[in-house]
Amino acid sequence: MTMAQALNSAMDVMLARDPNVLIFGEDVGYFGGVFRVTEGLQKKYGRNRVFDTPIAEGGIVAAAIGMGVNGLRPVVEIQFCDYIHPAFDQLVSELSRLRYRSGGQFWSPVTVRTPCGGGIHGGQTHSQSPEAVYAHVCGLKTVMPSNPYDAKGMLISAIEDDDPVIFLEPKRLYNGPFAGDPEQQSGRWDAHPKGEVPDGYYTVPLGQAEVVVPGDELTIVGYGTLVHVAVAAAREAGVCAEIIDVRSMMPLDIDTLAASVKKNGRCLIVHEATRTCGYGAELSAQIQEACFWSLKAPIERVTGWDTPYPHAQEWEYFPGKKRVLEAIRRIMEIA
Amino acid sequence: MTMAQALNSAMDVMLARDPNVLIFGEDVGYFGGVFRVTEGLQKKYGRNRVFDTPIAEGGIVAAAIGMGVNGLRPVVEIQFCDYIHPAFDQLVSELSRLRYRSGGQFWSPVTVRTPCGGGIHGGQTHSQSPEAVYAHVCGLKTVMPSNPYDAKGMLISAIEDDDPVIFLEPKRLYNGPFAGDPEQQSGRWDAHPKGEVPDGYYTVPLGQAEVVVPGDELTIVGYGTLVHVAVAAAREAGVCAEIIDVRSMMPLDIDTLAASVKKNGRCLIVHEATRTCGYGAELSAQIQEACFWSLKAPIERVTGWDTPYPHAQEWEYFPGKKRVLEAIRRIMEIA
Amino acid sequence: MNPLTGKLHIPDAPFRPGQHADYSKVTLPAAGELERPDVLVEERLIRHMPYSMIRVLDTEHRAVGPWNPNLDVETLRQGLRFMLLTRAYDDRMMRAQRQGKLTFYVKSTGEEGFTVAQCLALRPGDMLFTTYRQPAAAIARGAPLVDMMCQCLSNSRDNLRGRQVPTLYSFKEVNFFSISGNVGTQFPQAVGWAMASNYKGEDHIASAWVGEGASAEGDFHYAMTFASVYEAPVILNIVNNQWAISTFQDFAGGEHCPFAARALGYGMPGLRVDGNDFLAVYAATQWAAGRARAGKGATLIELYTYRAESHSSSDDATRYRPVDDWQNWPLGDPILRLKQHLIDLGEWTEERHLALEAELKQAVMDAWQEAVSYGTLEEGPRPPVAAMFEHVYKELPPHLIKQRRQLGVEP
Amino acid sequence: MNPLTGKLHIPDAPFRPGQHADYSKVTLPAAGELERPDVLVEERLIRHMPYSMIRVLDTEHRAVGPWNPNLDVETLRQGLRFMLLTRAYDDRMMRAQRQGKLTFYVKSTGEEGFTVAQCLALRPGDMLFTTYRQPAAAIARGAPLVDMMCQCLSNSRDNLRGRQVPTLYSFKEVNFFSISGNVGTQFPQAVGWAMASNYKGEDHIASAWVGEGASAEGDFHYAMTFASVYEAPVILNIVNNQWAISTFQDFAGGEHCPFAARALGYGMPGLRVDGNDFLAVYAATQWAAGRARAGKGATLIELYTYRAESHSSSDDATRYRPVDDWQNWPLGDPILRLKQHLIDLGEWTEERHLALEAELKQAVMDAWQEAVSYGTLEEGPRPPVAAMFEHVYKELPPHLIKQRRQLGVEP
Ligand SMILES: Cc1ncc(C[n+]2csc(CCOP(=O)(O)OP(=O)(O)O)c2C)c(N)n1
Ligand SMILES: Cc1ncc(C[n+]2csc(CCOP(=O)(O)OP(=O)(O)O)c2C)c(N)n1
Ligand SMILES: [Mg+2]
Ligand SMILES: [Mg+2]
Repeated sequence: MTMAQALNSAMDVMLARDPNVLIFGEDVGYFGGVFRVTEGLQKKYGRNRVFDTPIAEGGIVAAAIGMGVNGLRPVVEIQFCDYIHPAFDQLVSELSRLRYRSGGQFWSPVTVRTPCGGGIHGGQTHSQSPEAVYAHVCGLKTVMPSNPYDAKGMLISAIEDDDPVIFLEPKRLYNGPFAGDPEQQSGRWDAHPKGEVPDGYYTVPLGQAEVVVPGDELTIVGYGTLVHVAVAAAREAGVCAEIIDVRSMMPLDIDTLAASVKKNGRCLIVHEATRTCGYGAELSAQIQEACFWSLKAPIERVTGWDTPYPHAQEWEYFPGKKRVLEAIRRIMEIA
Repeated sequence: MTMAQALNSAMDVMLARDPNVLIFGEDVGYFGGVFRVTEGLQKKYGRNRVFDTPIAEGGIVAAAIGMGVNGLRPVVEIQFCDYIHPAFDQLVSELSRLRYRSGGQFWSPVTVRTPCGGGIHGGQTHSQSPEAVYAHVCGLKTVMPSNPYDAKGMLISAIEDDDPVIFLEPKRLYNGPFAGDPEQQSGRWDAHPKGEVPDGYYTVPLGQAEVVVPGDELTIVGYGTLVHVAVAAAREAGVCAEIIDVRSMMPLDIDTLAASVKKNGRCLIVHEATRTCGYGAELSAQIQEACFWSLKAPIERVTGWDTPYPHAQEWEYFPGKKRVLEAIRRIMEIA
Repeated sequence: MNPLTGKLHIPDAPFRPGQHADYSKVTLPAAGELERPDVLVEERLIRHMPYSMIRVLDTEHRAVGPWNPNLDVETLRQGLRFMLLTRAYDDRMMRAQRQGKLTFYVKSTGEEGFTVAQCLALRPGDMLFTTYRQPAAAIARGAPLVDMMCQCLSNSRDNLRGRQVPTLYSFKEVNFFSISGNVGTQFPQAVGWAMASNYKGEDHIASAWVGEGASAEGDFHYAMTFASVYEAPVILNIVNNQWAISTFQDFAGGEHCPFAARALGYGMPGLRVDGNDFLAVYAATQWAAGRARAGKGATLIELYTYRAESHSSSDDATRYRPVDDWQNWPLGDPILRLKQHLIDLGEWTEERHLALEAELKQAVMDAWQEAVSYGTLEEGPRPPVAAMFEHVYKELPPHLIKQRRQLGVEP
Repeated sequence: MNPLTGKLHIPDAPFRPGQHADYSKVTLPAAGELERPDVLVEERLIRHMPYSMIRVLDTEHRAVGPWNPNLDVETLRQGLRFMLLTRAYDDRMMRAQRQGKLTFYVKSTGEEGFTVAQCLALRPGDMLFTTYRQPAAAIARGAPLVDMMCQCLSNSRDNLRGRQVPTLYSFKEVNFFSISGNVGTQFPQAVGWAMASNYKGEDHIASAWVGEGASAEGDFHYAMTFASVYEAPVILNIVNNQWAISTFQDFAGGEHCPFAARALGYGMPGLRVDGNDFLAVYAATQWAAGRARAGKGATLIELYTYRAESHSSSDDATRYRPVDDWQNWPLGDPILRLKQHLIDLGEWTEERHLALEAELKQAVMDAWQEAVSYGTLEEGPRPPVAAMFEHVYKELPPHLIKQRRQLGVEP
């Protein structure tokens, strides 16, 4: 399955299992979403359960909050995460805090799915990665899968979770793995081990990082599209790097990260988002706190630049194989 | 002058100097603002220049953007920074990017003033500190003064700046310095050297940190209310700490910070905001990157917890003297 | 450029401190004048209604016209009782705030009437999304006074574990939704709640309130749009009490038309009601609820009233408006009006009124004694410190366990 | 709980692929029917207008009724020319997209008319806040075609330095405001711009457009509220082209009333106009502009039209609507209607029309040749990489200088 199909399958499974699950968002109903992730679901489950909405992200989230309070389990799509901002207040002041502020009386198990990341020539409003902002907001869980298997298992976990989840989907991976080289065609998920996805119900727990490639010279920590870039860059560098897919930004599985960095003494963090106050800053701070005495070289970050995501200079903006490779070499050179 | 008066004076000076300066926001006109920061300005400059608005933070910022494009220099107040979220999209998708996306054709020199921080028993919606979120957004400048002198000079700089500025005002400092001990009365600004504020025009540049107390055993990096807490805690610890007021989160004056940490080899970061992905993470990451070879101990962060700001447990939430003191001792104990 | 030549239109309040509270611009139809359309009426036939006003109690305190809900005396007395209890509660709590027992308080004086009337016109299964200025809703739904007080005191028995400033109540057991400190946000949430009720095939409806000031937030538009598009069974109420802190309603759009007219742009019935007229509010709410339960969707109700007191304990209204403004409010005090109506019906007397006031004052005092016995914020006992880390998530994640440990508190 | 018993009301499109495009629910008043009130009329006297429609061109292509702007022939021919040029431009650019020269494109087919009419009814000093579907505005304002194309190509001469996806133009020199990728956001910005115009004592007004779909955003409500409260000299236009990507206008509130009726809730005139009738749109815009310049504040105009093509090059409308829907649209094609009107006036011929089409096609082709000579995104030359770091701030801060150095590019 592709990642888009895996996500579709997760919703299909949950719609079938739980009558309280509803799916809605802009163009997700009849049309099946601009990335076709909800394709066929309205036809299968009816307009009562899978439907279109007004273009009002704040209204979508607010309505979902109210539905969740009234016993439903809404799964909403924000068409691009660049358009999640009108819902910011509902997400950070309301959804995230309802359980806390009501002393546990009220809560709303909303899942917010939204495509993130660049690499599709989408320019500054179809390319962003907002994970750091949401990881900063306590009460929300924020996750990002990097492959179809995780995508399905994590989405099912998110829908079943009684806490609200911001579920970020790297859109560049929907239809194939991508190692960050725009000159090369995207790969195919059906040729990738993580493209093998069971049809039925299974879960991948939230809050757990995964060691994607074991290694003992360097630890590379990333998530989403950058996991694939890191794998390709490490291979090309000929460095035996341990590559870890964070998967869940909040809560973060710091133990898996720290164990690796303690072992290897060198750490590179990669992400696509803007550098300053990006999630890499938190990763760097926590790894430094946990592994200070093991570090043989400064922890480095390779990230998007502190500029909006440009249209024409996309591949200079994107932290691709070349920049990751350079950083690996720099870190490994330190004696 | 108190900090509230210093801010008022900054606006007074700028209203007098530049007919394009306008002040508006909820209750800022006739009433002079719920913290009295705009008191008297409508009376002095007329309703055309200082006026009330609908309760619509997104509308306030949007209108300011349009005015700025049309040659004015709007200074808007968001009554509490906890209520800035409805304006999030206008701030991060619009105000911050206008110059960039229009290739420099259009820009809007809006200053957004907003009270931040806790310590006034305001509970979760009158106490937050959102600096990390805005520092993550390229195109915005984000600053926070910690005393009346800086407040006035930096606000004048912000208003004159042709880039948009998020100007965060630690509300606990409006009427007196506060060293983080709720049992003690707030201090008085007129007894504090930084409470001496010239009546007329002067500026304090944005983008520059300040060494508040020089020292050679440890560097403590903070901003806003926590600067005062750090000073008190270091004094009580009897440690010769260099205390640096960051003042400007974006752009950050990393050179001043790095020079100090390279010299001292130990670094403590303090802030009131939620820990994960707080601005302290970026400080930690950058200081580690710049000073790795000088560090004698892990960089520590003392921050608000990863919970909403509670009402009853305010002083357990607030990173007060006791917690800062403990951290200082921990860091100094490392051989 | 000379700013003085500018002609920016900036509304102003009709009166300011030192001036006479002049209500000559407030034009009101007579009680009983406006017709009462059928509950199932098509919206296009009632587009004039937002510009008029539903009034039942006339200047002689008689119930007149087609909107008279013809309530039984028990309901009227019940309403009066809840209104008086609310006023007594407010007075006690504001005094407590002045004595330093509460960090903050918001009074609802002069606005008890519509909340009580609406709660009585709704059913217990209907969910209430109130503002901070509606303790009457908790009271009318039967939330114990002691529990309300404990919330305001952030004490050991606070059902919110000390997490909210006073008056941001939450009482799930009586379908009273948790109040947010951010104004307006709950308006569209109520619509989602109502949609779920529909989805589940239940006939509970939702009722939500927003201040006229907060109606300028985007959330208002979301609520109206979603309620209209999905025909959600919800009553959306704008409490037009003329002020938003120091800001007159003209700054929210009230200068150019009534707030009830907002309904027109969504093809939704818009009712404008004398908010200090218990009977009119009851009737309008009953109409809207009946319509919602009949599957005809949402109604917008503007409750036209006046904020009698300062915005909150942190505010001093005399800085921006005359001291006698409420005294001169042409629509009076909802309590006095209902009381007089009952007296004129021969179903109430000054003596019974005084006795009831004394009884309720005593009840409030007793509740207060009990509440403070569970602690105050200043002196404790407060909720345990460990509670700070709970309910952020359903289960405590590792990083919060660690932070709790760092703070040195055990669960 | 059985979800099948639920009665959630979910609107549906009136027709879907394979079905006949049935417009029987579209009820239209005859051309010339609606009266034209004075520009200074009080809003309360024209509250019926949103429910009707301003139409001038009748079924025989004659200009009839009080809204006939009585334009001189030169203006009509000018309008026709801009419309045709826009259509030729759109066609060329979409072809370029299909050939892989552009990453993305948005056509405005069928919607050229209202934009051109409005631009001609406004003055050059009035600021335009358009959507991505209004290249006609740039064209009518005289932005060079080559510059428009270079923006879409993100090439070395792109005035936006390669920073925006195609069609998000910005032309300050002709008072055409930078278009945002986030829908709706510019609606309230236009109000602020207009307020500043007032403040400065200038008589420039602003005109802003939003799709009917995007009108559900909070920004719409902000714009309406601020425009109403401060009586800003702005024209706020909702382009109701029936679709928002795959979503029918009923999901934005169109099922229950016309979008123009939104104006009523803000005490603002609301006009509903046949958006494919050049004369009607011109007249309505002239009315609103005159009103704004006379200090009477904002007008909301609903431009009733139909999106002829897919949403964008990334979309395929045949997946969610019939192939012949536009062909059957009862209000036709704005170009054909104006053309026929001119022909009937004896001021135009089929031959001249064909000649003009050929001339404009050639002009577009020439411009295209020139534009690609400055590069394409795929093959370059593109804007310099260093440009990525510029204009984030007015001056490059130290961290961006450092990042630029890390990327290995020199300024
Ligand atoms: C989003 C948001 N913005 C601003 C505030 C600050 N604030 C609290 S109450 C209030 C006034 C509200 O007025 P209104 O809606 O008319 O309600 P009323 O107080 O009159 O009952 C304001 C501005 C807030 N709580 N939330
Ligand atoms: C805030 C935001 N949400 C969603 C989108 C994605 N989007 C782009 S265009 C569009 C449809 C807009 O429809 P409408 O407003 O009717 O304009 P039209 O395309 O018909 O001209 C959507 C949903 C966006 N660009 N911005
Ligand atoms: Mg009010
Ligand atoms: Mg549309």
